[in-house]
Amino acid sequence: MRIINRKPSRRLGAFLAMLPFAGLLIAYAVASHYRRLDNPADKLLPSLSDIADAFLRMATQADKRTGDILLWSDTFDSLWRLGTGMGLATLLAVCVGVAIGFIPHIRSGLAPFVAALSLIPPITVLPILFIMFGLGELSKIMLIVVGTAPVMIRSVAQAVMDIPTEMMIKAQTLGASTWQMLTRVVLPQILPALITAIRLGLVPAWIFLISAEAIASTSGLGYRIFLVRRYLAMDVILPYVVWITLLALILDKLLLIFSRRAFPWHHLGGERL
Amino acid sequence: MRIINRKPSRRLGAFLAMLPFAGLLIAYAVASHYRRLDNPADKLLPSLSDIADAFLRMATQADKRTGDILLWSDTFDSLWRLGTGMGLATLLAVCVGVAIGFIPHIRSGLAPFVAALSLIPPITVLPILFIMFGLGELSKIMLIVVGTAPVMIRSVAQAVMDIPTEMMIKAQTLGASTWQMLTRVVLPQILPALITAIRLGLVPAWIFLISAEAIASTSGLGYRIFLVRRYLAMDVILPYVVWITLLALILDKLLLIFSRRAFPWHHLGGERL
Amino acid sequence: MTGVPKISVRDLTMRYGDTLVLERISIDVPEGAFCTLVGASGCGKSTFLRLLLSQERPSGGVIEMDGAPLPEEPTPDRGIVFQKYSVLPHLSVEDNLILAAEFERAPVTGRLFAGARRDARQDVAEILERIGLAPARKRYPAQLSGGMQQRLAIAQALLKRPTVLLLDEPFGALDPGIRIDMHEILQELWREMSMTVFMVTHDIQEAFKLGTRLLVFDKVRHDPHAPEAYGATITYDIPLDRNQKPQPPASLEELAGAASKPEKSLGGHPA
Amino acid sequence: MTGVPKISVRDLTMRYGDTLVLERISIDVPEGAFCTLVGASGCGKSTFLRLLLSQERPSGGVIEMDGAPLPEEPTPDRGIVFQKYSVLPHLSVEDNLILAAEFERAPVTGRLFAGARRDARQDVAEILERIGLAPARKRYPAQLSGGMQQRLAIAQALLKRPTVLLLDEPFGALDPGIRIDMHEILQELWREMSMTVFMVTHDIQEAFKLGTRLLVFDKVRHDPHAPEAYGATITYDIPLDRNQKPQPPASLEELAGAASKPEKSLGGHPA
Amino acid sequence: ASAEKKESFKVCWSIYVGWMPWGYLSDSGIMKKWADKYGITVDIVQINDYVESINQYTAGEYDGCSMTNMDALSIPAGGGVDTTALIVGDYSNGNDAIILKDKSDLKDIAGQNVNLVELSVSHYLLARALESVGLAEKDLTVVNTSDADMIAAYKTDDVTAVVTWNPLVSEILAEPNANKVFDSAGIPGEIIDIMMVNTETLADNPDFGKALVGAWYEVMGLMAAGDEAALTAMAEASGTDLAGYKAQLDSTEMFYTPAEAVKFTESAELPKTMEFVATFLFDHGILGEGAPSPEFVGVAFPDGSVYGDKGNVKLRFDATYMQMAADGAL
Ligand SMILES: Nc1ncnc2c1ncn2[C@@H]1O[C@H](COP(=O)(O)OP(=O)(O)OP(=O)(O)O)[C@@H](O)[C@H]1O
Ligand SMILES: Nc1ncnc2c1ncn2[C@@H]1O[C@H](COP(=O)(O)OP(=O)(O)OP(=O)(O)O)[C@@H](O)[C@H]1O
Ligand SMILES: [Mg+2]
Ligand SMILES: [Mg+2]
Repeated sequence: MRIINRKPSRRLGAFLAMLPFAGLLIAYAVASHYRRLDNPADKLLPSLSDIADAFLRMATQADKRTGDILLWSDTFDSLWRLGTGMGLATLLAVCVGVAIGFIPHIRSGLAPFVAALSLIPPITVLPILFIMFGLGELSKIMLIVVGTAPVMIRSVAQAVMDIPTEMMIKAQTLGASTWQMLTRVVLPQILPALITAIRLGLVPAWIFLISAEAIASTSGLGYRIFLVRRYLAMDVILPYVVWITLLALILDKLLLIFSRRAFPWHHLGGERL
Repeated sequence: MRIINRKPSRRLGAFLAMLPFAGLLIAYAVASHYRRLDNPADKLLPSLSDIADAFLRMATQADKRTGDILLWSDTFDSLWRLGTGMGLATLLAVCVGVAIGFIPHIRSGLAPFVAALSLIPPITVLPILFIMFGLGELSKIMLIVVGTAPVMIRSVAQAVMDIPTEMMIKAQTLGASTWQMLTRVVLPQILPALITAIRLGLVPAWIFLISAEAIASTSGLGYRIFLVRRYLAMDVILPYVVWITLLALILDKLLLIFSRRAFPWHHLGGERL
Repeated sequence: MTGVPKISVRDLTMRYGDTLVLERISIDVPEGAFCTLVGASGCGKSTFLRLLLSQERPSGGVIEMDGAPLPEEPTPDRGIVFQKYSVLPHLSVEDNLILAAEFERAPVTGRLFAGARRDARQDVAEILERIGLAPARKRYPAQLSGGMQQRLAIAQALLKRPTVLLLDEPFGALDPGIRIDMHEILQELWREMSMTVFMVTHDIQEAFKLGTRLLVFDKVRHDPHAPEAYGATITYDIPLDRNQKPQPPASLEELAGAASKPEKSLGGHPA
Repeated sequence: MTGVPKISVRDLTMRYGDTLVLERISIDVPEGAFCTLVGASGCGKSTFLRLLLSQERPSGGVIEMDGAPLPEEPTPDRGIVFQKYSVLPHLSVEDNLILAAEFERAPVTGRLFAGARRDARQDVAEILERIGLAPARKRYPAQLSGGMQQRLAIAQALLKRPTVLLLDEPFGALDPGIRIDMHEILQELWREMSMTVFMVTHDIQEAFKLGTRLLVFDKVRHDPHAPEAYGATITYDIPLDRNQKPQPPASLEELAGAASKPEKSLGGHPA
Repeated sequence: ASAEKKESFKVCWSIYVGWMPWGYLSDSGIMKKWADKYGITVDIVQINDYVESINQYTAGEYDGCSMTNMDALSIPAGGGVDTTALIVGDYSNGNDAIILKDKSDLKDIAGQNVNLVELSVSHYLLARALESVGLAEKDLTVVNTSDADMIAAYKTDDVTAVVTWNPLVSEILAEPNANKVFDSAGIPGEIIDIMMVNTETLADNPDFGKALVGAWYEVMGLMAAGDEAALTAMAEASGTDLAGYKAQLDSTEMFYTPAEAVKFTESAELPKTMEFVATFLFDHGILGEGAPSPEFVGVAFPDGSVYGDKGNVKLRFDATYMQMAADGAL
């Protein structure tokens, strides 16, 4: 039987999924081992046990200065910023995106502008953002918003435009007002696309969060990485990176599960990655 | 007639499209005017004519030190890096993405790994990239690859999985070998999705390019922006940002036009943003 | 029934870009008529329905309803069943059916709650039984077979009791038993509400059984080098007298032939 | 024709998760038979075809072809026409038809060039005429009407001259004239190549006209509280003698009824 | 900004050996104590990105900012913001260094790629060092490299020469193949770390200046006395430990007493230093395209003398407030 027609069993699938992770870990351990043969104090690729120690320290011991357990306070601060930023971006995406997708005049007016905005690399206008929004929490949140909202707006607008015309027509023949079409036909149907847009938007959002925290902050996961980077403390950086990735993964899966629960009709079709 | 059933004429559409751009320009001119009332030498929001001067200078006068016309040499270097990086990322996306989408065993093995990879903010692992790829052109290109490839791989894999099973079955009943299915059914059908993935990938690619050029470089658009940021030369930064946005816009449109030409069958459906 | 026809079409022309789809169609349809539309695939029957629904504006000519120009956009007095995408995928079978009531009774929220919702559901229980979807009332459209989806779409379109009903091959995906049931329901409602019906079908037998008038769409002129140059029009307009039906099969086959040949005459030879 | 049946199905059961779709189907089909499959929508006819094609593996029971277990995956000796998605959207009409030849003659590139390509196109010119798509040979499927697409799909499936041909409502979207032409082409090829055909249709008339054997799918047991608990099986297996056709319409209607009632008997009352 | 009397002020600082007291000042409540004394409030804000902190100050978001003499001249003063050096905190005495990989003579730098933060004090240090051995910048290639990535960069084979500052210098020197070939001890007093404040704000609100200076020298007193708690807090805030921080302090010439600072500010060396700096900036086009000469921006000194354009004085060295501290008049 062709390989494309064969499906691995559950167990084999789980085993295969683990392989690349295990491979990466082993490759790291070997590389680290050989670097430390040369220079036992090598900071670039510390041993796995050093990393575990550092992580444990960050995760359990209170910082002398602030009395906080750094990992948790950093995580909390970063997630708060990420959540607020993505919340705002989502709100914008729904309002502006639906308007663009639903109303041809607004589409003509705003679509090119949003397209242009989405192509501006936000880090180039950082100084302007900082001046406009100050250096407090607001500017970090705004960097996330500015970085993710235009693309999310476009996805939502596209989702609205992808609703078959037939359905809009049908709603009109059922006596719906424009407002009712919005609330009963358009919004419910784009919600799954919105969740997808949020999931896709979270990838750059993390990057912007970390960039913002590296520039002006006194807490957060990105700040910590930035702070210890000048000493090349990879034993702190690496577990932080893994931790960030894990958080991102969990957020992503939670959104997916939410979407499955809330919009079962959307997930009746083909397989999703 | 409802606003949603009315379409603006071509002329009105073009006018509406210009409005937000004009608004932005006017808002800038006014803000700049008032700031310069306070401090005529204000660097943050230079006058439009100062910006035009600076741009003209960058675009026409040879630099005293290097003898190059900076705008063009920067543009050339950046586009070269961007092109190479995206080329590599595209190659990876096609090879790995198609393998993941097409072959269930590879999907089981690699999909979770790629999903995890796509969530790592690449700027946090810069030191490791440096060690692996040095500090020259390669590491800049690799930052782009690492930043864009995982998401592109996922899009391509999803595109492969979105091909209706019926078509795979049909190809098999027409006597196609697995290889022929790959070259005649799968690859041609995902090419439009690949172009879309490239277009979407270019947005973060620009960001990574600029970040990479900020790290260790002697030329490039991002280099120039970060260099002159040291003395808040917004009269150079702003036209560079507009120029980058314009380049990004042109690249995007070229890809779209290419896709329309090369894959007319893909563009027969509904309206696209 | 006044002297004014329900639908009056004069010199209707429709083109998409360079493609002329319909040309010079003129027809008067009195209230209560049941027009069945047949014609080769791709000749513009669906386009004609879209025009009657105001989903698109004609390139030329006028359509009048009750003597007044057609409203510029779809209205509840003209119901529609499309070939596909006719039901809302995010609503269960039951919720698809109470939607019209929700639009009417809750102008702001567009949604009924608690008791009002229960009442609305009660109201559609009978319809659900009638179209055989009662056991599937909680399912989403994607969980239904094509046939079941289409039955739901028909029920949904009839809910607002439109005065003009437009049907685009509504029974194409139904199996014969259900199809005959649906014919009955449809005819019952048509008589009850004196609806004016336009139905596109590929089944000539069905066209004869249900219609009071048969409209055959066809191109009258052809240019082999530019198949897009000419559009279709109504080539036959046959009143079907209820009492004389069914028509002799010979002429039936001939009509079917007329309706389907044009595309082949562009260069093919008879099979 | 040896004593071994072309297709032999024994105790076939298929379930998706908790839903039992087909149960205990056993049937022997000799070479050259033309089986028409009818049954209520959603009862599992398409599933049965997918099993015959090895697109899915049965949950229980065996299917044999020529006395040997069915290959584990689709093979060129079994052709298929689906309800939709049957043609490749990125190839023009012509290229869709030469694809099989390209697969055969160019194992590595899967693509013919220059002269070889011209020859292959020449080879399909006649088929293009026959299905009335000659003027549309350069168009992409999305530029064709549903009917034209389906004609293309049928032509494509017949190209490899399969010994078993599976058709899932292939004529559902065709207008009557073309449908009759396609019937002729199909029957011609069927006789010529002694293909064994399984065709799902909703048109009982068509089932009687084309088939040598009519298979009616239906559920024999029902649990009103758990409609998923029982699956369909073949309730009637009627040999259709060529010379006695057509069958008297009375029994025809009855069969149609049998095929379509189950879903309503879950709680509905007759309309 | 047309200044006026106001009661709340914001100053910003970024992480650097000589500026860590600002963080401690705010965390320990010393700043609040002094601000209360003058009936004002002073917010001390840490900004991780040094250039961003200066940009923010220049844009008018902050009333004061810690920066070097060179950046003060190029960014705020060059950008038309009249700026006063309120507290001259220290000068780099080895904190900035040129490091070669596997080579030990400064002359070997010719022809190499040199990684440094372009247009920063590192660049200036390099220019001054090259002068001392008769080389010029065109004899080598400068590669702009972000300070955050300097250590990782040094570990790659591509990088053979770097110019940077502490704590990066000590990190890099820990590598066996790293040789320091020149450091700021070779140009003492030229790289000065200063708390710069807006001249108009200061003029309208002398209490602001007094509070800052008072608080600063209280902490200086603690540091001079070797207060372990204070030093440890600063060390940790900069991401290292006490020993590491002390090592960095060793190559920094801190002015622990106001008298030292006043003396330095009033010395005759300072105008010469500023001339070097202005020339360097002018040569690199940093003073703006409109600048006809290095003297385009005027710099005023405590004795009233001015370097450069007297009609365009934008940077002022003023020892008044430090003198008050020295006199115990706060
Ligand atoms: N939006 C459009 N833009 C361009 N051409 C169109 C559009 N809609 C329809 N057409 C063309 O108009 C012609 C008529 O299409 P229409 O769907 O009305 O045919 P039909 O008679 O309903 O066919 P079928 O029986 O297959 O449903 C076709 O050639 C089609 O390609
Ligand atoms: N992949 C699947 N997963 C779960 N259930 C499925 C799947 N495919 C089909 N079914 C279910 O199996 C049953 C039979 O479906 P099938 O498509 O075979 O019916 P059918 O007889 O072809 O109907 P129709 O006449 O409408 O085409 C349906 O109830 C359907 O919901
Ligand atoms: Mg149609
Ligand atoms: Mg089916």
